[in-house]
Amino acid sequence: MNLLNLLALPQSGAETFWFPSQASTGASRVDDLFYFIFYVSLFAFIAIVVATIIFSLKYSRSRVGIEPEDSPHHSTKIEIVWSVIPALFMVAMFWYGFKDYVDRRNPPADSYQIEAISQKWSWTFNYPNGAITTGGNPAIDEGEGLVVPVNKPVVIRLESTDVLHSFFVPAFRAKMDAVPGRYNYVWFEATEIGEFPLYCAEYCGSKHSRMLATVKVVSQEDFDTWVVAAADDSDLSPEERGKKLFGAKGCIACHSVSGVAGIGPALDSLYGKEETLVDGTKVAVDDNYIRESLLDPQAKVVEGYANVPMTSFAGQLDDDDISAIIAYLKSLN
Amino acid sequence: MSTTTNDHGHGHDPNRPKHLAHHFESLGQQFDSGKLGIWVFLLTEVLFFSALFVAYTMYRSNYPEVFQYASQFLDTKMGAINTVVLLLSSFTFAWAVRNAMLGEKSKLMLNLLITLVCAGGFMGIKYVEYSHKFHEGTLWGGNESTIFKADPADVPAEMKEHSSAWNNTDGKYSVAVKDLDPAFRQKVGVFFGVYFCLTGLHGIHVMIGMILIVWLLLRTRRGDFGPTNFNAIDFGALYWHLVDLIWIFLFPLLYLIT
Amino acid sequence: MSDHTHDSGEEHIGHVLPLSLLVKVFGGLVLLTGLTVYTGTMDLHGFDLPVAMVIATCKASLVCLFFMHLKYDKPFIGMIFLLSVLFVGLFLAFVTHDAGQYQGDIQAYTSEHLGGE
Amino acid sequence: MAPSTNSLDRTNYLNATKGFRSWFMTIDHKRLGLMYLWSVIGCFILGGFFAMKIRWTLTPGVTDFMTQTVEQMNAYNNAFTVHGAVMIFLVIIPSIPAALGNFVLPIMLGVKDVAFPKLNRLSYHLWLIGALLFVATLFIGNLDTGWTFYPPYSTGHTDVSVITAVLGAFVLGFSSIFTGLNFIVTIHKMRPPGMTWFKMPLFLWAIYATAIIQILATPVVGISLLLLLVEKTMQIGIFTPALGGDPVFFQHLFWFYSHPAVYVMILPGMGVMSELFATFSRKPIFGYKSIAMASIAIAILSFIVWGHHMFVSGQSETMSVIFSALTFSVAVPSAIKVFNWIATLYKGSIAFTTPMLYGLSIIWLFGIGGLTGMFHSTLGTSVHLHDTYFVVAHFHFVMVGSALFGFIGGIFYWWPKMYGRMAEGALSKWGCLLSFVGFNMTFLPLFPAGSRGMPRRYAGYTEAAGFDSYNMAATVGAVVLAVGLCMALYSLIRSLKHGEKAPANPWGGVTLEWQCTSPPPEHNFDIDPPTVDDPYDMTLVEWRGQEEGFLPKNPRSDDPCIADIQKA
Repeated sequence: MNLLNLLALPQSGAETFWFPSQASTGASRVDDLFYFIFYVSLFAFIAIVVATIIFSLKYSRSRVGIEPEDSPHHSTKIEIVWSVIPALFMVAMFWYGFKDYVDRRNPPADSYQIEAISQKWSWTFNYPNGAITTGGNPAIDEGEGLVVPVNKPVVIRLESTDVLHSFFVPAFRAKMDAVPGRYNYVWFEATEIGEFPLYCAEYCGSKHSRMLATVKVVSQEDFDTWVVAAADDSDLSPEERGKKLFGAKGCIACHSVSGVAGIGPALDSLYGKEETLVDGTKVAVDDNYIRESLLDPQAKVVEGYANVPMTSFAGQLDDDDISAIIAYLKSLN
Repeated sequence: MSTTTNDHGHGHDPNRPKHLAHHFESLGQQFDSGKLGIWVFLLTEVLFFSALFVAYTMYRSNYPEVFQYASQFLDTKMGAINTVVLLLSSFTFAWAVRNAMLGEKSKLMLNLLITLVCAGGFMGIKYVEYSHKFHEGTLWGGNESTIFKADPADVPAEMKEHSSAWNNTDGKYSVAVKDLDPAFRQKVGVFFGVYFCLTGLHGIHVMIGMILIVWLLLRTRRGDFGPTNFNAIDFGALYWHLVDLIWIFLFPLLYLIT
Repeated sequence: MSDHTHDSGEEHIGHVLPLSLLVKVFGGLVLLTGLTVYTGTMDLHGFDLPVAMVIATCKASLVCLFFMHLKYDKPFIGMIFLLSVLFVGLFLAFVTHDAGQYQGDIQAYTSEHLGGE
Repeated sequence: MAPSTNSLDRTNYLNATKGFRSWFMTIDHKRLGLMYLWSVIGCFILGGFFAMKIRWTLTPGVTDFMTQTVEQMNAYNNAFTVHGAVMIFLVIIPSIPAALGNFVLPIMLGVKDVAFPKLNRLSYHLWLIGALLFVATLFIGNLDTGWTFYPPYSTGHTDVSVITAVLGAFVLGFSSIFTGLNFIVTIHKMRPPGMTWFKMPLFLWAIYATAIIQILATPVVGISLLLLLVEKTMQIGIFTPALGGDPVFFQHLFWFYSHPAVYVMILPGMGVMSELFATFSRKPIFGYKSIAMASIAIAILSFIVWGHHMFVSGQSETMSVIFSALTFSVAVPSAIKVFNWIATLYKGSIAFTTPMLYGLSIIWLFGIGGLTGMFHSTLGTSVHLHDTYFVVAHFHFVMVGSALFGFIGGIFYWWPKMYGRMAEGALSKWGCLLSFVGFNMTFLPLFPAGSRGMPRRYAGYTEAAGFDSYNMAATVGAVVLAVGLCMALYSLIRSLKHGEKAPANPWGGVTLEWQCTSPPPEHNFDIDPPTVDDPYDMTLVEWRGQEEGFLPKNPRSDDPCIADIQKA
């Protein structure tokens, strides 16, 4: 951190005193706007500092004596000047900020869409072809992270299974909250191949600071190969396939596997347990119960969840899929 | 807020009215200050309720059919009776202010008593309405045992689209929550959430008002109020009218959605 | 209050409203309540809410002007009250407009995640 | 005994009555002001303790990211929540209006007390209850929602300590409302003859503007918190999405109060600034009317900018654009004030007393705080900077560098009036200097940290993230800042015994509070009513030496004290 770099403008998208490297098409626009405001502010600030220092030295009581000479108490002309000039700069700031914002709220039509499901305290990314990835920060887990192609607009559809989270990639200057109960969208077009940190920027509980992930930008060819391979689950064990389906089919949106009930009951350490139903009867959680709950969710609703009916997965999951999910739930014990 | 003998000017005057607070110059200043104070307080009350009105407007504008449907579970007759009861209490309180200004102590007592009785009546009717809803289970979303019941005639055709299983039991259609279209049902829960918050908060204000009236009654009996000293009655009445005012809006907004 | 003319603020202490006026206002309020119940039972083709609100505002104005004697108070007091209504209106307009705009994102989510349909 | 305008040896409001009850149940605005002052200082120490805990956790090398336990993270989350909630609800919001405002406002108006003294006492008692609820929160659970209490985290995902905290904030809200109500009525109805609106000291304008916000905005947060409470305890689903509610709606309600609340914090600080700059430049404030009008403009405009807290929350595009534009509108009057203060220095006679040193610090700190605000009102940059340390640094420059420094400057300015003793000296000046340096060391590095992507409310950062050097600098700065603040506090406490006796008007102010003796008598003035003149015509008083301070050039003949001095 060299303080002399404070004033330096970015050189071809590289890291500067103020910013990480510019890795998306939006980044340079944000930075340009930032530097515009920065230089205007710096000028104003220096003017303030210089004026206070000069006045303090020149008109200190030890120098001018206790009674100052008479001077004007107001001047409409000068007051208008120093109201209007800042206002003009602000109009400019607003205008460019507004244009940039509108562009970044509206993804191009040909964008590649990825679903990002956030939960305490991790991300799951669903690709259109069924590929699923998670996390990606080496300090936290071994997930593959969010993999995106370079030079291609990517729109992320954000949802949350529990509390507010926020999708924040500093290198892309992109941020949007993931709000439970609705979708939010954020888009970017990566311009640089590499790995960039992805943070949760909205406080979400104990391990908020560990809700880290990585965005991996790869070339379009690499991406195409990767995404096909990632969706291919033929070599996976049933548990691993179940885990993938659990994310891909959106189960994780309501059912956490971390012991904390979300919209639906938590499903870890559930297999083999006994649950109380809305009508007071008890049922053992076994293969049949899980199968039934997937195909006809309203048949046996657990006490406390009458109000949040689950969608039936009949027709969406075949027998192999259901077995895989059962295997996965077993493995959570 | 005091009885007084005479008033001729400021602090060091031995003729200073004994209930003129030490920091005021005159009874007029004291009254004006109190008046401005109570109005500023009423303004904060308006903003206090505003958030709920905003919630109401926001949900109603986005889910008009839910509000239309859910409003049918409110008893218009009781709402209307309560409106009149509250209006009557406002009238007697306004009359009480007149009594206080004219120094009519016994009429003042009587009017305050009627106001108190009306307030009690309002809360009584509210209690009947509430207990009915708790009994029927028309409650906010968090309550799972909710079963909506309605007279067959009251169930609009479009409602049938939102639920599959209307049962005719005890001469009423009833539908268990789990059979309502879930998205729709959630919002019905929100309507009742807003309903209970709005009327509940209003009810709390009525109860505070009742305590206030009892206090005013006690002070009246003690002979505190007279032609130059009726500030407490006047300000209490202003508060009471505001409570009435809020109900004037709540009634059509909640009960009369067609 | 006639024998307290020395006090400059005295003329403000107490504007006594005639009883007949109070009765008339109360009568008007009850009538308007009846009217709003009556219009409430009719189908006014989308004008139900505006009509109900106009009637409620009339009732509120009666209460404010006479019961709360705003009509006889300094205009400043009325201004305070209007100011609060103005702020509520602003608040309401901003929030409702915003919620209306993003409602699509909520409904898209709900229809995909909540079973039933 | 030589005649003096210092009344420590006579009956004054401090020694008129004695005992716990005479203070706790007092309706004297001066005593209430002092009780607020010390209570606020106590809460500041509590909040400061948690600030140090935050800095300590984040200091590189103290906690290893890889081995940090959930308990440690929870403790950190609790620390930043309590720090924020205590500093905002219990320190900055009541600091200037309730503590200094209560003490100064009636005297500035030349009256004996505020309009509703008993309500004033109720405000203080409510404040105490609110404070106790907050303190109780510390023992009930691990409050970790952040001071914003966002649902659904606060309603469904954390423990019951939210309930006491929310109740505390609710009660404190009413304390704040009643204080505002009292000040509005006092200013409207009790100004002495001759004090027209435009002859009112600017501090009163600022307090008046603050009171407008307090009464209009605080009820909204009151009801929002109440709704949060019923939602948490009874599952009424207005905000919780699982029950059909809308969490973004809560943010609207919350910021409808909490953004104006920012101006509840800064406007009174600006009022203090205006007094300091006029008095210590011995010159009428430059552009009196535009400063006064700017206060009111800020108060009104502050209500229509709240959405800039929600640019990335899912607020609609249209509303974000509208809010961005409106936000800039509030920047203009703030800028006007800064320019006016600087212009006041021009051709003045500037005395570098402790309060003025705070005043000059604020010019720079508020300059930075205000200018960095523009990065947040500009949509394009705001999205990137949202919820990073850039925001944290920005609002600390405004809340601490301007509001809190204004509070401390105000304490030093009115201290002679409060206790009849001067707290002026090398110690207090070094305290100010160290605070200024320490503050900048703490928060300046956080600007680039934030713009480089350092998210806030994180209990730790990986080394690879590259934020360690910023955190190290901030921690060192925080220690310097703490030392500076302790020196300031020590110089105040020390002066109670050892400070020189203060004359009625040690600084040369011409607002009415400098006409009564120091400390004032029970009912504020020996003469009645006091003379009202232009509040910034400095030629009305002249310097009479260290002991007598400034005295009126044309004293009133019925002022016993001054007459005695002039005879002597």
